[in-house]
Amino acid sequence: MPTRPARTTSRPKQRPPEQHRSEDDPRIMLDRAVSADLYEPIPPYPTRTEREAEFYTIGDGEMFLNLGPQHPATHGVLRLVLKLSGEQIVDVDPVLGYLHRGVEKICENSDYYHVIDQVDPLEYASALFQEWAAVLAFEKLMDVEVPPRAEYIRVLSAELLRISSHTLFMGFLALDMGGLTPILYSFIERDEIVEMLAALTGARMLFNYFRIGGVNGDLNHEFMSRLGDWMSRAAKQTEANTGLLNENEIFVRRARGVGVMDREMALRFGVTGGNLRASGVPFDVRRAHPYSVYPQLDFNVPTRLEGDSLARYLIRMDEVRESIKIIDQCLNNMPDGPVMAKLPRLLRPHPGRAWGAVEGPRGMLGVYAISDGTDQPFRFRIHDPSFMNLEVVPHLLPGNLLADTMAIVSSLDPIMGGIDK
Amino acid sequence: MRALPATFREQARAVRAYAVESRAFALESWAGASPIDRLALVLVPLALFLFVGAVVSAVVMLGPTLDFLGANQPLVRFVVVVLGILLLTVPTAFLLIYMELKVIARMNLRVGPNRVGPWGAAMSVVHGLKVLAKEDFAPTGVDVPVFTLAPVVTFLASVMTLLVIPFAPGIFGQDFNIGLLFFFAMGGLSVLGLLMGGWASFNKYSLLGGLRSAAQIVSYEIPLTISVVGVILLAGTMSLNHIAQAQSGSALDWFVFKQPLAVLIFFIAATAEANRTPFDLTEADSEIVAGFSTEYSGMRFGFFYFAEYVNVFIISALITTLFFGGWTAPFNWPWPYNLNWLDASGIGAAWIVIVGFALLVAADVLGLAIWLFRGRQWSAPSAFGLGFVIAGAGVTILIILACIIALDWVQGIFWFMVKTYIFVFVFVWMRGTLPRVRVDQLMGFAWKWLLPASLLNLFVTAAAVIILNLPSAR
Amino acid sequence: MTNANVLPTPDKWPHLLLPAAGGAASRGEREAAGEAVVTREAGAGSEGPSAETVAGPPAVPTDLNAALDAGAFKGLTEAIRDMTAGEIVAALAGSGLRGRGGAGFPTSEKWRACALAQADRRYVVVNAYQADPAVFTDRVLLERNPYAVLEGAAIAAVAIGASDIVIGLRAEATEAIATLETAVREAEDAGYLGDDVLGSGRSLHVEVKPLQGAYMLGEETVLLKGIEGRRGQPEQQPPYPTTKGLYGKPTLVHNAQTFAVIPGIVTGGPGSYLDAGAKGGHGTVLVQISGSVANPGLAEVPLGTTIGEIVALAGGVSATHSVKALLVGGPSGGILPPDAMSTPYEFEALEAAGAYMGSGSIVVVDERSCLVDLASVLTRFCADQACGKTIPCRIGLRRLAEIGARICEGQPRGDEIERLTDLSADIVASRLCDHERRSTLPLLSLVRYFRDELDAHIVQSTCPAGICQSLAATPAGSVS
Amino acid sequence: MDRTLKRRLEARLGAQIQGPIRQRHDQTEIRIQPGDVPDVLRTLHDSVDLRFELLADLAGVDTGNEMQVVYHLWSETSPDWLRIIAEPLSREDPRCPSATFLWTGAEWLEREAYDMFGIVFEGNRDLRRIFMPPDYTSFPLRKDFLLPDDAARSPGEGVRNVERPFAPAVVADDPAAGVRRAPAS
Amino acid sequence: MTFIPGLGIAKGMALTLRRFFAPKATIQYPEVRPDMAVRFRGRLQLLYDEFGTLKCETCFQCAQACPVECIDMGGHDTKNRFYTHWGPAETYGERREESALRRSGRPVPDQAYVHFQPIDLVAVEEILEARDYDPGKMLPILEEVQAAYGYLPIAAIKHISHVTGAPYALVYGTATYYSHLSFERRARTVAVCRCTSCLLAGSGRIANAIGEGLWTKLAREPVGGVALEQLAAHIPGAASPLVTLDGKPQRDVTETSAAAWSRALAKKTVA
Repeated sequence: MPTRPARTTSRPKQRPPEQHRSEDDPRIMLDRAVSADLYEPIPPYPTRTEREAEFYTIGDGEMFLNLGPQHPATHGVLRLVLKLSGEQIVDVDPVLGYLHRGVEKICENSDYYHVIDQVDPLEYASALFQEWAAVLAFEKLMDVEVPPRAEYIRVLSAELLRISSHTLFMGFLALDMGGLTPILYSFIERDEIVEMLAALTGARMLFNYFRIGGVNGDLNHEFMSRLGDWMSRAAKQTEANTGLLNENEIFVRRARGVGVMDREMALRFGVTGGNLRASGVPFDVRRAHPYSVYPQLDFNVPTRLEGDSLARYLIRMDEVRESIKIIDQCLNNMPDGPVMAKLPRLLRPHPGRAWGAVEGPRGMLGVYAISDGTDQPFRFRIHDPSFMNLEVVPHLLPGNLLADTMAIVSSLDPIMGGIDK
Repeated sequence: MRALPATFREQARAVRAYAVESRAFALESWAGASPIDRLALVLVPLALFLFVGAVVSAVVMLGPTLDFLGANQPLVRFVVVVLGILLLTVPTAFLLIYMELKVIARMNLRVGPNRVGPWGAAMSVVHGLKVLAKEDFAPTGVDVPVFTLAPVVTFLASVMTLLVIPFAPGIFGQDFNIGLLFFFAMGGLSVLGLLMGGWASFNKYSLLGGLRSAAQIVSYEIPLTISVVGVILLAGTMSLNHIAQAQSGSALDWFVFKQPLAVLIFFIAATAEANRTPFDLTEADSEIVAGFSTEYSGMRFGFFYFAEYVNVFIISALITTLFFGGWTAPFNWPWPYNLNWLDASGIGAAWIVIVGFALLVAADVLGLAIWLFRGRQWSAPSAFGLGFVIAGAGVTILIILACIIALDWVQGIFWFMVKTYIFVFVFVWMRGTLPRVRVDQLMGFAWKWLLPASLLNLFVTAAAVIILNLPSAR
Repeated sequence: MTNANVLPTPDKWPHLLLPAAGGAASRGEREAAGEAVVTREAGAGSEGPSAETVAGPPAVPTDLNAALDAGAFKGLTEAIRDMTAGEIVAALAGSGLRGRGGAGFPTSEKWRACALAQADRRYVVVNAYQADPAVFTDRVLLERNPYAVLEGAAIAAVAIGASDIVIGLRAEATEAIATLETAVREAEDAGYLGDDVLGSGRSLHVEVKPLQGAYMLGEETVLLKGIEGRRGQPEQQPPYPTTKGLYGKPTLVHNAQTFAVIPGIVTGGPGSYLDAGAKGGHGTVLVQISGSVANPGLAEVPLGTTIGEIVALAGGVSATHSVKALLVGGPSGGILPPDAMSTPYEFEALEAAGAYMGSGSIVVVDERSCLVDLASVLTRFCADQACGKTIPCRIGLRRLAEIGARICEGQPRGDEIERLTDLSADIVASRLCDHERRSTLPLLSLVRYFRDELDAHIVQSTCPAGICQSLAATPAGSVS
Repeated sequence: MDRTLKRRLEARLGAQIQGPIRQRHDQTEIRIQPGDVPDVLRTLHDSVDLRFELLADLAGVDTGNEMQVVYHLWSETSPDWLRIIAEPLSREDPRCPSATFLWTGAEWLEREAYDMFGIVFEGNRDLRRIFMPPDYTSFPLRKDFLLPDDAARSPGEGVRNVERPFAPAVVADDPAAGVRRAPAS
Repeated sequence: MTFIPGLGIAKGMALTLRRFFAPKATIQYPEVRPDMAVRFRGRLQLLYDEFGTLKCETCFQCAQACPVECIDMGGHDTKNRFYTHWGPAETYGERREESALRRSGRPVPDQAYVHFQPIDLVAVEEILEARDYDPGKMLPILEEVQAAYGYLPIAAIKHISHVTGAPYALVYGTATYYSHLSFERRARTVAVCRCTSCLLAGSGRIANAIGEGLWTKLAREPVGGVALEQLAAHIPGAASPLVTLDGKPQRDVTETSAAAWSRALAKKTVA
């Protein structure tokens, strides 16, 4: 391993632009680095901020390690630049944007109906919630009254999706800790739910199902039969699958006391969802800012105080049970009536601003929409929980071992599609 | 429509004509020949040539060869054994790989490989061929000689340990009186290979993996070795062959009942030694991409891969030999112990006649029964064919059983393999179930728990040997 | 000359289109007509025509001098010499003349629109293409009274300031083509057509355009495309042909019968036309009566005559059989019940009854034939003829025909009737030309008038007429 | 709509609130000067009767003729979302105090706002591009950045950003360049 | 959470061992096709109409609407020069006209696909010369070409399109729209009148019977040289139902005798 002298930030900060461009082309820099035996991920441009300068100043016996963007265990194309001393993590600098599609810009250039399927692929593991946030904001923007049956169907399908997302989380957490089997159990579980939703919405993953003022289609027999079939064994099956991890000493030892995030820290970082509740803050948009028919439904907001990976895992497993309860209630008091409000073909809401937020599996999914009276949103801001959750990582990792990286990151359950927008 | 339009008909005819003539072309010319045809065209003359050559040389060289073999028998034995072992490893690895694929798949509620060969049995063979076919590739900046040497070292280290394992009475490579020591020495050698690979491939993941494996194996060697000392004390020898003999008799004579703690320690430590889950930190894919073998591909990677699975086999074999009676049967045979009248030398050629005659009779009887029972639905030939198959299977099983009962080495191999593969299954099973432990937990476990436990076990055993004045103490 | 059977009509009925039947044209037919009179008196008791006839038409229709004596080209002369375009259109408007193409669009509107459209040249197109293969009224008209059509077209050209007249007609009508060409030649020699018409300095060129091979050519925009030599598919309207028609120029398209009456209007003034015609209609039309009547043929009847009278002209229903239904308006017409005999043959009345004047054919259906089978084969015919530009027409009509076929084969699915009505409604709602609207009529009128026969097919799976093979036949007349 | 929240807000920071307090559905909206951002946020976060502890969202907005920074806050004392709009920021040199002193999580949100709008948050110690590549020189979500045209050529290129320290290209917001006016609300 | 060391691990092992024998969730894909939901929107498939021809209109609305441009169409341009992707209508007539044909309910003749056989173009040239290469006179030109060759050779159509400058699409569409123009040389033509009175007299069923006998259907490409057409107009004075063979009315064809008659005719023609 060729060792290098410690680097300081004594590089020239500014250069004439054209030279700047040519020399700072990352590819050129990479070739130069290879030829010069430099194997550190040194940024191919002058460090721009003090934080960056501090990070890229390498201490004695430390080395950089590029975790991702192509790595078996990073969810999506996350790239973590780790500064290690031995196996111990000294500092982390997440590098984002490998999946950036400019969804906000696209949405601002497509009309209100098209926005729904534009935001679909953001939270690809739980697409309905992103749709829901957008639809909610639009409905506030144009004062649409959603028929109750539509609201119940929304809650029903969304909670199903929450279960599948949490199940998937369980599997990936186990996989990142080296367990091969749970991921497949959770995929089997998820597949049943996804098939169900395909029967309802017509798509397996990117259901373009919610509409402004209702949902795309009413419940059909195929869906209901699949759902009944599944509900009859859902609880038991979930228990069985979690049984593989819940009591497993190796898993518990690896997850407990790792990546501890206390109440203040969680609030400071704007973390939401199960991660926040695992730190003892009972913030659940479904209760804090009741939307849809959640006020009429009876469910608890599970909360824990440890704030470590294990707590985050257990919180989600509790939420699965709560969701099953919610689905049961939805099925019991599902009202009759239409599933769509009467709306014009071309939506031109009055100029105004609206903020709609829903509780996704990963936290608060917010959409901030500004209308200027045209048929396209003037500004369409997407607030993704994974983005905030991932921001904590650089502050949770240092001091832990390399092996804990994945245990912590995947316990925060980030989805790169949503983070990179 | 009743008939196709003329145009369609013409098209179809053209296509058919083309197919026919292209087939003919293929048969008459090398260029159009299918790969199998080409293979046959190459191999048949070659085989003929070799056969003739072999016959001639055998006739010429027979006398001198026999003299030579008779003159220095141990050398011959060694050569034969080494060849045999080297040849043994590949099918073993294939079998284990297939087993792992299939078993873990079933535990995951999957079906696993089922396309290549019957029930996908040829899967690992195909893997091997693929690995062979891949480009032999060395990335930028690697230390090429070390990079190339590392897999060989690892592979040889694990293969050499097979030398001392007794598969059955009389079936073993070498019966060192320091067999166990040799085993640990060779096993320890494999870490060198991993370290070389990790260091040479000029990749931080590889480096971490190599270092991890070094630390892990070095720290687990100690409890591993110490836990075995108890057995050595009881058996009074280091020769694995004798250790196995020392446990002969019924299952109650196995050391597992005298050394329960040692078994546990040895099992855990061996798992870590073989880099198996939950101690497979060296190729923890979710942390360090593939550990020391990140940069490896092609047959170099294949060697690592084989070595890993051969290790699993060896570890299982060793546990069997040390604690579960090796090749000895779990219970005493009922009288008559040995069936001398079944010995081929006893009744000679009549034996073959008997077997063949029995086979024919059984086939006819079964076939008749089937034919009568199934009535019209079965033609007589097929009924008798089925009868012949069943009878053949039955007779074969009978013969095998007879061999097992009659010939002790068959018996030994049978029991040895049964026990060994039970442990292999356990390893695979663990891999299918357990997550991976963390590095510090691993080390802590080795030093804080296993080592003291093994020492305790050693002292207790030693005391027992002295106090009870067991034969090995004299 | 086409051996068409022109039925004699009561002499108090006007003869605006055809010279009175029984001209030198066909003596033989007069006897036939005589017999027909007898039978008719036996059948429907209305008084016959008087023996003496009006001034007969020229023995040879293309004889220009004879035609001039009979008053041909008077109107043209008037129109060119001492009438302005405005006056012509006004006279037309006064006469309340409506297009004979079947849709019955007020003629003067077209003229006005066409005259007002900005263009360097305009066209007058005579639509003599008889789409309905069973009807050849226009053919007969062109053969027996070519100059009337030519003169009418010429007047129209004068009125809208066009210089080209195109007559599109069937290539199968060889006699009509020959007649027209000779007539055009004669007229040009006499100076009524061609360059410098009657010394007025304006030129009127006539082109006879034989067309064939497609049913849809009966529709005006399709006809224009056919004349241009392109694929015959209707165009989106508006722009109407009056502003953007043949070769993209304003075009006046009328049926030959429409043109044929214009000279009379110009000479005799609007009143002459207004008075002609029975209650509720002005002028006359050519009707072809076929089916199970004693003496099938065509006749010129005033608008507003009841269907009964018209059928009576053809000698009434043959005595041995009873009327089961009336198919009015050709293959894509409506099937009316027997009591529709009292319906006046006139645009609004027919539309109210669920039929169209269409190609001007009346088919009398007797109890021997199965209406469901008839309606489904008619729909299949229309589906085959559809040009297929609009998908609802192409696929929808085929589906309609399949519904009919299913009923006939005795394998109806549930709610066949609802499906039929819904599908028809969709097809009509998304139509491009008139074809869709008419093609749904046969089955719809079944649903409207002959529900019991439909039920007999669907519910009891019996075919009263015993036509549908796969259904049980019950004695005729037991149903309906 | 939470009337009491409105009263409390007026009582707490009546002076700093520009214009009326708008309330619609479950949202309460106040507008403040960019300069007031730190102490307004501090007040909202610390004062016992408000306790807006959670920064729900931080968004940049380009209204076509000015820039805005929009904060959404949550407090368990009120059923409303509180929306704070800091305006106006000049489009040539948009600057706004950072909120990281209060919510460390605002760091990335501000990085995103900077990446997309070029709004420079003073006090954010890690203000660099977060999605776009480091050698990227324009701000995609600006209204004068048109989707079809090449990013580097767009009029939104390099307005006072860190990579390009020299004089900015002054952006004329003409409707032809696709600039849409701000909503009246 | 248990406190007996190893108990959790044992439970996990027991679970996996149970699942080892449990029924498997895998779907053996190529053999077993999972049944898609009725509402499933993910299907991309081209439908066929009852004539067995594609229903695709080649209207390109799907290709233009497809956000990721995964739908694409193309074909060779009218002069067979190069392959184009979706663009203006004229660039590749075949595709367009295929759909035009389907619109008209007729199947696509194979000649539209196979590379056409060259013919002697002198006659075409003369006809075009007479019509001074006027695309406006396309219909007469085509009719005369058919008269000259007995049918419309694709080569001739391509040549006409080439020299008159009319898009191949237009020429081809015209040629295929009018039922009296045909792409095949036909020995004999059976025509069934489908006027109202003939239909009333059962000519529809007669047409089906004749089609059965001739191995074809109305307006389908002829098999064995006998084409089954529909009579353009009823011959005045002829009795219903009216069936003509090469224009001559056949008296003896009734519903009952049609099948036998047509079969005999087919045998005669083939022999």
